[in-house]
Amino acid sequence: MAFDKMELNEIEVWDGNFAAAQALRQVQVDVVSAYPITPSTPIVEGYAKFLADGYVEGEFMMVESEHAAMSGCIGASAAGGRVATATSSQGFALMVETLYQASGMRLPIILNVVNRALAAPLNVNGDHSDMYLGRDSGWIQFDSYNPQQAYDLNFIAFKVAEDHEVRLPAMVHQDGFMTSHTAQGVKTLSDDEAYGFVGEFKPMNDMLDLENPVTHGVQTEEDWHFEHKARQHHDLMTKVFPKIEEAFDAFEKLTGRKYNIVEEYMTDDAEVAVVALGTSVETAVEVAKEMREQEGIKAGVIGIRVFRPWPFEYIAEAIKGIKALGALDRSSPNGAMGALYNELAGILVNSDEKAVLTNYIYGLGGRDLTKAHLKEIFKELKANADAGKPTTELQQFIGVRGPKLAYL
Amino acid sequence: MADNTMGWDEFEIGAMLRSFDGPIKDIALTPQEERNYSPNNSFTASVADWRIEKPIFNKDYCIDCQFCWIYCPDVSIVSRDKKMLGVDYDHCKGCAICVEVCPTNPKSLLMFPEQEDEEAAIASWPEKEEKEK
Amino acid sequence: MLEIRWHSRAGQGAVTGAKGLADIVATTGKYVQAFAFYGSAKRGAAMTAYNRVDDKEILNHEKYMKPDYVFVIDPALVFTTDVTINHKPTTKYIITTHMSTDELKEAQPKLADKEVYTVDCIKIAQETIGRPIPNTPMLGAFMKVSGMYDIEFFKENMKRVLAKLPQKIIDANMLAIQRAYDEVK
Amino acid sequence: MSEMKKIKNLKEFSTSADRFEGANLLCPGCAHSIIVREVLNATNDDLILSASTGCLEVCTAVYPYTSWDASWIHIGFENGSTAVAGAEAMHKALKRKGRLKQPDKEPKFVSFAGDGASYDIGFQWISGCMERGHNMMHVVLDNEVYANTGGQRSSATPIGASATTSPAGRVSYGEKKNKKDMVAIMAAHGIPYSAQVAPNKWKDMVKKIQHGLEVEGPVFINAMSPCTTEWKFDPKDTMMISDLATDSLVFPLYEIIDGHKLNITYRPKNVIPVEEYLAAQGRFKHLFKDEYKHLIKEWQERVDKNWEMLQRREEAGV
Repeated sequence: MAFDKMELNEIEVWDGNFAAAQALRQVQVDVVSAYPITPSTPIVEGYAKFLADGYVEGEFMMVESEHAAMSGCIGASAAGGRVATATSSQGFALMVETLYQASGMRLPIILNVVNRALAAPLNVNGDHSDMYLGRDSGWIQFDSYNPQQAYDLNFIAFKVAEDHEVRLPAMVHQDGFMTSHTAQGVKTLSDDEAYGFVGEFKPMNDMLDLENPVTHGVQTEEDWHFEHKARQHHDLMTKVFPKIEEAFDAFEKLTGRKYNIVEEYMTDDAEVAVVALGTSVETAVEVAKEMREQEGIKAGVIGIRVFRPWPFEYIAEAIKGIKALGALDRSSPNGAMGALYNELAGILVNSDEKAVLTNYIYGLGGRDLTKAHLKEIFKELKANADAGKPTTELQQFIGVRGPKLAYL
Repeated sequence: MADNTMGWDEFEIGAMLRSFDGPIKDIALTPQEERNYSPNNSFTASVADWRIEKPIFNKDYCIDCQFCWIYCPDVSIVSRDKKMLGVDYDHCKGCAICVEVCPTNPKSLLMFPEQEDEEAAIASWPEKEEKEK
Repeated sequence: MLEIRWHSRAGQGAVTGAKGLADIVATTGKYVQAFAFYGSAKRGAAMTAYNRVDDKEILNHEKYMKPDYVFVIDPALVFTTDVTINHKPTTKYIITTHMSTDELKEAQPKLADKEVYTVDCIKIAQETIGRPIPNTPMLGAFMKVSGMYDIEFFKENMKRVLAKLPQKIIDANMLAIQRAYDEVK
Repeated sequence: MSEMKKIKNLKEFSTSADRFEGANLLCPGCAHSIIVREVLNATNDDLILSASTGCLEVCTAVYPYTSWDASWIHIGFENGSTAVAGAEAMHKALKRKGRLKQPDKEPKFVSFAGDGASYDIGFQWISGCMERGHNMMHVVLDNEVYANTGGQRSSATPIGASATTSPAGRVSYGEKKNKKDMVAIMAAHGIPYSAQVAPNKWKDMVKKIQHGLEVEGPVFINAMSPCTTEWKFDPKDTMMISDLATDSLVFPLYEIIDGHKLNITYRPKNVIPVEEYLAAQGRFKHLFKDEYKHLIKEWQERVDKNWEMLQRREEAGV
């Protein structure tokens, strides 16, 4: 192959975007079809630069919109090769139509989503509005909390998505700016290790197999549509988690880094816990330790590593014995409870666990989630646990200026 | 093949369809009768019931000009080795374009009621028309 | 945990400086973080960048910090923004200015009771690198004030961080770092 | 580069083995499938195809049947061009990496889309494909209306046509704007080849498709596709209407090389009055009322002017 390998230090100081770009290089993505949008742009710029410098061999399609970006990815993926792109926010929203088409056609495209708020009003900073918009799109959604994970989860995502038993597209999420533009130490894989872990792309129903013509993207009437959608749902519900577990195990063997579908921090004896996504998980872990040391509150944290498929049983296991749970949603719920609250409520309602569940809306448009905020939350959860019922409104906005916002 | 009594677990993922059963080389040089069509290829289906009238071919007048072949929307004119052989009644929808574009006098293709007997039709074929000046 | 806040204008290289510092610190086995406050603002707008350094893994992602050091790499920012915000009694300031420390404290009374060091990173950068990019000289001054690393060790590592640049530029940066190290007061 | 298929005459052309199949669900007499057959049969090369949402797409890939004997993809209404562009990019990548399954074959990449999917909703996507220089051909099946959804006007609908969203009525003569010049817009991208074709002129079509498939880079083809359902004529008359369109010069046939050099490729021996073309279709029926007859005259003037413009451009040779 006509490209050079890159010598990496054991630890590189990379931001989340560059870490993801390096992963795309190391797995030798064949086609990237992309459109720039803050804060995800550096990922595809990175691939383009690696291409320009001869560190990867492939095609970079710089198209005229995110809709076209995913359309190009779909065509390229159906043609039969490794495909990836990146986007955020409005770009993600513009892509939504094609997201459903990619998953419905069972094309293993990897989309790096650098989470960002949705306008209006316009905001380039990180919250989970775009991530939540992808919930029903039929994609696997991995969530990273720091640049190391943004790097690692790309390898996991390719391995799982491209598995012929799975054949579903996957998103790797990282928090806009808080991860994407924050440089931290990243333990690297060598180019050979990384490529070896994911393996060579194995085509399936590839359009470029000229001796076996295939038709992709058919029309189904009422007599077929339900069955096809049911099949896709079934595979998401039953086939994805075992493959992710397998990939996590293989990755741990290779790197020593252990990932879990649901990450639990100090939950074994926890009385109270928050459930969160993204960088907030780690900040919460630091605060939970401090709550234990300074306040004697048995605090724990549950981090959702795989947001779709929703890890119902894993969470049911994780919350055992916890008396008060706080669902931390970083997206404007716009007239409902937050998504994490609702999904957790769905787990609790038929379980023997009787945790008090409350909802915190925080961090919209990149608003800082401070340790002070989290301390308050843990204290409120402790009060709920002691009372055995909510002592606050069920939904509270934290970190917003003006009169307190709380509902129900 | 997939039929609509099948359950969700009985067909290929992604609603993907194959044109042929097994590999085929040089498709563009392989006539239809030599192809191993998949049951999901519409070649294996029929739209005969769409017709009210059908074109009947009378080879006595045919000059093998191939206008009917090129202008047939439904790949229903069977031509092999530059010779017009007849109409594929599984795929003909009865649009009558072939009849319209037939340049012979009398025409080599004419529309008849669907139930018309081919031999009888040919027996009753019209005479050459004198061109009006 | 060591925490640093950079005050800069977009385009002056604070983010690159913060990342460069993180890169060097990481080679010594410490855990690092380098990030910035971004908006849609373009070149010239005031912005802040941040470093965290610790012996253990850094989990905290809050942007709020009480910095141990404040770097100001644009001379006007001490007057147009509050560089002392969220300070603690031990916070040290390294400020780019053509003024002496005393002159600066007089001009900006907020700094009067603070531990302030001054150095003209802009002038140094212009005279060595040929462009007003004051980020690397600031790090030279920081090495002097903090005593974090031996200056020769720091420069050797900085050469690696800058390796993609032309040799001439790398040499000029080394000169700038050394001058700021020598000139900071 | 594979050898170009030799097609001297129709007899020779008729030895082609079709890669488009019957028992699709297109209307009897639909010109779409005639055009598709002429395009596909113009080459023996392998083909990678796409269709944007529209009549062709919903009628040729209705589960569990496909009418396509070459690999084919449909994504949405607007992005069939980009789907094929993505496949073409993948082909380039895999070729360079030595991972093609049939490395000796050079497939051609062709996207089909209606005028709605090309002139309107897919405009930006096609522009992107043309601008980026993909080695592909985009073929518009231009029936001047959203036929798939029941006859709404598109920006290809000509002035005076009655469409369901610009209907002729007691006080309206139907569509108020004339169709936009898509071939000129696409040629303005500086692409190596763009052309207007019609199914009745099969030889002109085959020549242009062959040339288009041979040149390196993006190619745009606007194919007139008379719609028996929405133009309102008898299915048997599809080719007659096509003849009226090309011979009245309503649909002049020409090509534009490298974005500027225009060649007229068909000059009718006897130019037919536009009125005959209009009179043959139900969508223009109301124009023959007294109050709208001036529009027929305007139609003729516009067609004449356009023909003159094309001739002048051709003469200029620049």
